[in-house]
Amino acid sequence: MSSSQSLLELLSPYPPGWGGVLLAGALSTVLISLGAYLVGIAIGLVGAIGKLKGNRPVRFVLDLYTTAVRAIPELILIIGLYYAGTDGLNRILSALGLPAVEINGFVAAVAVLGIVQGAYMTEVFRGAILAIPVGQIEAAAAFGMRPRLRFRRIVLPALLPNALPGLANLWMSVTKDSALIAVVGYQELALATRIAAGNTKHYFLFFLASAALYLAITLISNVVFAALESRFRRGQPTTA
Amino acid sequence: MDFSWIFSYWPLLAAGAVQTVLLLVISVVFGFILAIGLALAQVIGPRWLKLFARGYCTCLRGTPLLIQLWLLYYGVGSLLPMIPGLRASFLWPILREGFFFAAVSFTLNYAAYEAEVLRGALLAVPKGELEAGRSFGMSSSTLLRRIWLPRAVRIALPTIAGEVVLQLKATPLAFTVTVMDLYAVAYKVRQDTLLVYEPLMVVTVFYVCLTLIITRAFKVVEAQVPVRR
Amino acid sequence: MMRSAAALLVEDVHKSYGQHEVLKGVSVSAQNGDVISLIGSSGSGKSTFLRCINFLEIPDRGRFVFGGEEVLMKPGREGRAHPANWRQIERIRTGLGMVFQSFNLWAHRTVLENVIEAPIHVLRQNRREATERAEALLSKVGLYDKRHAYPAFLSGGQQQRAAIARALCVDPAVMLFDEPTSALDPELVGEVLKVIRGLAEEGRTMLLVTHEMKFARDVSTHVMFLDQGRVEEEGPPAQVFGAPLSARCREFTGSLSH
Amino acid sequence: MMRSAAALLVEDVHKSYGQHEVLKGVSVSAQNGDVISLIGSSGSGKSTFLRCINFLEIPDRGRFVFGGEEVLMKPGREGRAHPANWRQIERIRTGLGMVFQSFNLWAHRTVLENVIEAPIHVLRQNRREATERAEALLSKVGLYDKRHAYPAFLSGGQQQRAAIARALCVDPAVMLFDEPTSALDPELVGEVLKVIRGLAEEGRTMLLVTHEMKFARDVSTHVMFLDQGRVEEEGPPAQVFGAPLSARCREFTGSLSH
Amino acid sequence: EVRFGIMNEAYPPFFTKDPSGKWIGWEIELMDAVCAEMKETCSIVDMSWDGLIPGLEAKKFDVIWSSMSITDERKKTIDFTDKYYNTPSKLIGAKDGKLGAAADDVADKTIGIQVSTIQSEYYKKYFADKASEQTYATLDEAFQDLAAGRIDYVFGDAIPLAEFLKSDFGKDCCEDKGNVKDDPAILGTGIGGGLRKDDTALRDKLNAAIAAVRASGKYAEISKKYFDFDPYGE
Ligand SMILES: Nc1ncnc2c1ncn2[C@@H]1O[C@H](COP(=O)(O)OP(=O)(O)OP(=O)(O)O)[C@@H](O)[C@H]1O
Ligand SMILES: Nc1ncnc2c1ncn2[C@@H]1O[C@H](COP(=O)(O)OP(=O)(O)OP(=O)(O)O)[C@@H](O)[C@H]1O
Ligand SMILES: N[C@@H](Cc1c[nH]c[nH+]1)C(=O)O
Ligand SMILES: [Mg+2]
Ligand SMILES: [Mg+2]
Repeated sequence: MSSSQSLLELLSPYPPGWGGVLLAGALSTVLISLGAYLVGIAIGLVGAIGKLKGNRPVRFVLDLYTTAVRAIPELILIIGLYYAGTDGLNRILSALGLPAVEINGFVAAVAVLGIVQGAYMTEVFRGAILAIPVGQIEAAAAFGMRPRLRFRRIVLPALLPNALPGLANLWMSVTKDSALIAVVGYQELALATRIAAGNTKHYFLFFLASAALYLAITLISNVVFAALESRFRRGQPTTA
Repeated sequence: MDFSWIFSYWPLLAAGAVQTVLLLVISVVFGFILAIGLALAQVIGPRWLKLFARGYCTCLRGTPLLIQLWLLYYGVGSLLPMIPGLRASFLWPILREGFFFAAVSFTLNYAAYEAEVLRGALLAVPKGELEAGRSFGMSSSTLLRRIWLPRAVRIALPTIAGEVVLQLKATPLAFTVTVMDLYAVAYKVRQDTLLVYEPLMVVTVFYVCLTLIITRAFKVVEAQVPVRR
Repeated sequence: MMRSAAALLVEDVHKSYGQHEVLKGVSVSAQNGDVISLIGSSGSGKSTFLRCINFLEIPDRGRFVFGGEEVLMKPGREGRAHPANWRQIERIRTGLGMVFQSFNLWAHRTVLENVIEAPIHVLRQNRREATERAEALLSKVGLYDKRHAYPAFLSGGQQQRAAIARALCVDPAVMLFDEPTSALDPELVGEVLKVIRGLAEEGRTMLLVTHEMKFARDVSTHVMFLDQGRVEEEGPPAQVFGAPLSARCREFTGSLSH
Repeated sequence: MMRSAAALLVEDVHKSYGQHEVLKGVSVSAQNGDVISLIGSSGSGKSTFLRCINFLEIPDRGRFVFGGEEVLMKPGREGRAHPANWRQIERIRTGLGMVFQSFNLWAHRTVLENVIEAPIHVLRQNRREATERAEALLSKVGLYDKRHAYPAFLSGGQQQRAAIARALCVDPAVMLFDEPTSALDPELVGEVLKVIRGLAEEGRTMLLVTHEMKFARDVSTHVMFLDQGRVEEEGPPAQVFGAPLSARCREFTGSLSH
Repeated sequence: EVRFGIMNEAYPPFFTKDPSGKWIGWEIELMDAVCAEMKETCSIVDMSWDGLIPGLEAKKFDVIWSSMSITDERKKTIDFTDKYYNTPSKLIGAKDGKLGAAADDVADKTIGIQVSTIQSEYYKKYFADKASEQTYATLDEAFQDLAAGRIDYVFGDAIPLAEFLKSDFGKDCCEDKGNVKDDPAILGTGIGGGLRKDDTALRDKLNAAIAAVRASGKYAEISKKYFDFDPYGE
């Protein structure tokens, strides 16, 4: 790249500026994160209930899941699922006489990060449910609410204010963890940053630019989480 | 499966494991202390402190740890040699080390995440229990030390356990500032020996054991106060 | 369902927490329109007994019949029984109203929302009708003004009244009241007394834990004195308060006039 | 500190929540050994008044003197006053014991730990001595067996007794009781009555919110009837219960005999 | 169709993505020429450096085309084509006018080296008792520490190092200290395409194509755009 290029030109969204690459990377980051987050919430709710209410084998399996998945670095899980996992899947498929599938980076990313998020969410939800005064759940039971209804009408709204800070944390971390997906060649914001920086050798410019983009994602998420929190904290006296 | 490499690499592996554990312990301990301050600042601090703490948490949770680490190490760190005399001073051997920067930035980052968890937990403590403390004339600091904080930490325990494990898994990033932690050693072994899975398996076993220890420890603490369910 | 059957028949309930046996075989039988008061010293197992009746605590042993329908139990571990079918229990619970000793209002819902929650979501009633009935009940207990307040902002007595309105709004055949007037002033106690009398006249059955002997005497058709997990004395109020057979009961009711 | 000064002098307390004025100028003055009962209908502001006295609620206006020491106030926003010095309040609070209407036991501590918490960490007493006194108090309220239980595993009355023991253990000069017997059976009410009388004889001052008129009559030296945030009637129990001047008070205490 | 596995980080001037997302660089143009020669359609799969060998074995692609040096160690696991370029290894360091890349020149200095490269092996044999080593995950990180003064030298493949010295960032701080003495046993015999061991058909085809591209003058034509010397070596 010619040295006469000003810093602003380097960040321009149109080639030869690298802004477009960063923006596209940011979009992939958001999409991967959103997918993984939703998968994680679903797993987490089921997992938390299972841990609290399930029988012995269910609890054992869930304990195994949360400890193992939380213990193994995401990077190793991603590598494992992407290489060994697709290999195994295709072997099963071919044994069944089915055509091989190509698991692309996006699906692998969402699946792996979602499974990881699910383990953390299980713990966050479990803690949040335990923090609900028992009496409130008993009152629901006393009115003949079925477990499902009880969960939807009483437990869920009551656990959310307890869980939201943890949930927000997980969202923040999944937007960053999505960077790991670069190992299977999926280009999101972190990798886009490295490519731009490595190409131009303007390391700081691009680190800062990408920090700004991540921050923008966060600030927007914060607005959403703050709105959720003020909604779900209604009924609680404000100053503790 | 080929694990013969372990014999020639075990000193490196052991050194790497020590680095990993050190980074974890340093960042969790100091980060937690910092987090208490940040959480309190957000809940009961004066306006300016509240804003500062909010801003701090937003920025540190809002950008990837990797980029914070780089900005600190390659950014701030590269300005340091310009300070006259620093290169000759006794501080230079520390400031030159990636470990120092990794420990600092992990601590700052962990504090931001933990502060957020603690903030929520502080708000979740039933108001009446705090009033009971005040009614006995507890000063704010006694109330905090004896009732509010312990109660909040209890509420937050499962989440804190999760954050600690997350922090464990963040330690491999230190490799990008030349710290040879366990993951870096495994990476090196993979490149040297071209074994794809075996080094990762060894590392995984280590991380799983460490995680088990962490979660067990938290379970023991949690069980101190029985929960009626 | 046989019309002549007892509205509620509970036999030989046992319940332990760990080593501590809280209920050592308590039975009760109630006809429609009965108001049965449970009195007894603190920690004698009154709340536990009420909570066993709607299976918030799982009794270790016991037979439970609601309006002729027996709760199916199956043997569990360590010789303890368990309900065989939670669906059945959930169905039966819809016919039981409960006022908790600690109110247990849902903190995330306003007073009105607390009251209409079960009618709408359990009994699937129309929201408008439920709201109308709820508002009428809230007026009756003097809480109409506070219907949009959240529980955390209410006085103790207001919370208790909200809990009573919530239990009444499901129109239950059997009501379980755990010290429903503990936080109420004498005027309101009088109001609640009227409400309970009215319900009894409609043929509803009530089980009532209370520490106010005067209240128990005025309202009940039958009084049970619980002591250390056993029914020490029972009978019509005149007997239990006037001429108790058991020495312990005499002591307890005697302490009325300190 | 003048020995002759009133143990407690509170004048013209005002308190609003938003638009709703809960206290409209309530005053009380108590000498050492006085037992003052606050009665009144639910929502009339009794708890709020007690909570203003130890500044758990910040009153909008009012003058507070404890044993001759006046609480310094400074004008705040919107014409409201604020305590000028929180240190002073913390110091004064150490001489006030409070039993809450909703108990507010610390869920993360056992009964015994709840009771010794303030003596050790506020009054800096020796742990062993505090424990001994706490255990004696717990025996007195019949909770010695449960001293190692966590609050969530106690019956309502047991929780209330734990809260009473906790308040007594700091040996306060002035005690604020918010319905301390609401969850207790008549026998225990009698016990608490005895305890309160004993404390009064020691020269301690007590403010007591209660709905049990009989209890108020038996225990108090002075009774205040609160209605809608105002003192409607006050005087010796014989007057308030026997020959009240205000019509509203007559109505309220009249409802005793429904 | 032949799928080429390329590292997903910038490695100019050999391969990198331009801002529009297109792959560019010497190695890419060579790949196109080779493909044209083989009359094959070619596609690129990008992957992290440490994912290349697993990716090859998991059949995510068919050949590693990512400036990978042909070494004995790697040959135990995968196969290589004939070399298609060769590059000496060199040291760069802070500007101080003292040139030289022998063991004595680096005495008591710290050398930054990318983890598990051929240079890392070379260091062990020639520099280890005089100098100390600092390990980096990528060359870019080593460059930044060199500029910051935390290390004294970077040791790596000559061409990417020269590329760094040409950049705004490297121009001001650092200079070329010279090539190290060759040791083919360690530094390898050039750079080639990495293949699965059983894939001899593809290897033969690629070898023929590389030879043809070189013979036809296409190789020289491509190289002229990037270098003022012949990257093939002797
Ligand atoms: N935090 C609050 N915010 C708004 N309103 C409140 C709050 N606390 C109490 N109130 C209102 O103030 C009024 C007085 O409450 P208070 O708790 O003092 O009543 P009380 O006399 O103690 O009644 P009870 O006998 O039922 O306990 C009630 O109408 C109540 O709803
Ligand atoms: N979840 C529990 N675990 C262990 N012990 C319990 C539990 N719940 C209640 N108990 C014990 O069982 C006994 C009976 O409790 P219960 O709540 O039934 O008493 P009660 O008769 O309602 O008393 P009160 O009048 O004080 O409300 C008490 O000693 C109590 O400590
Ligand atoms: N050619 C060197 C260095 C390299 C790193 N990345 C690409 N090339 C090797 O294969 O070890
Ligand atoms: Mg009870
Ligand atoms: Mg009150």
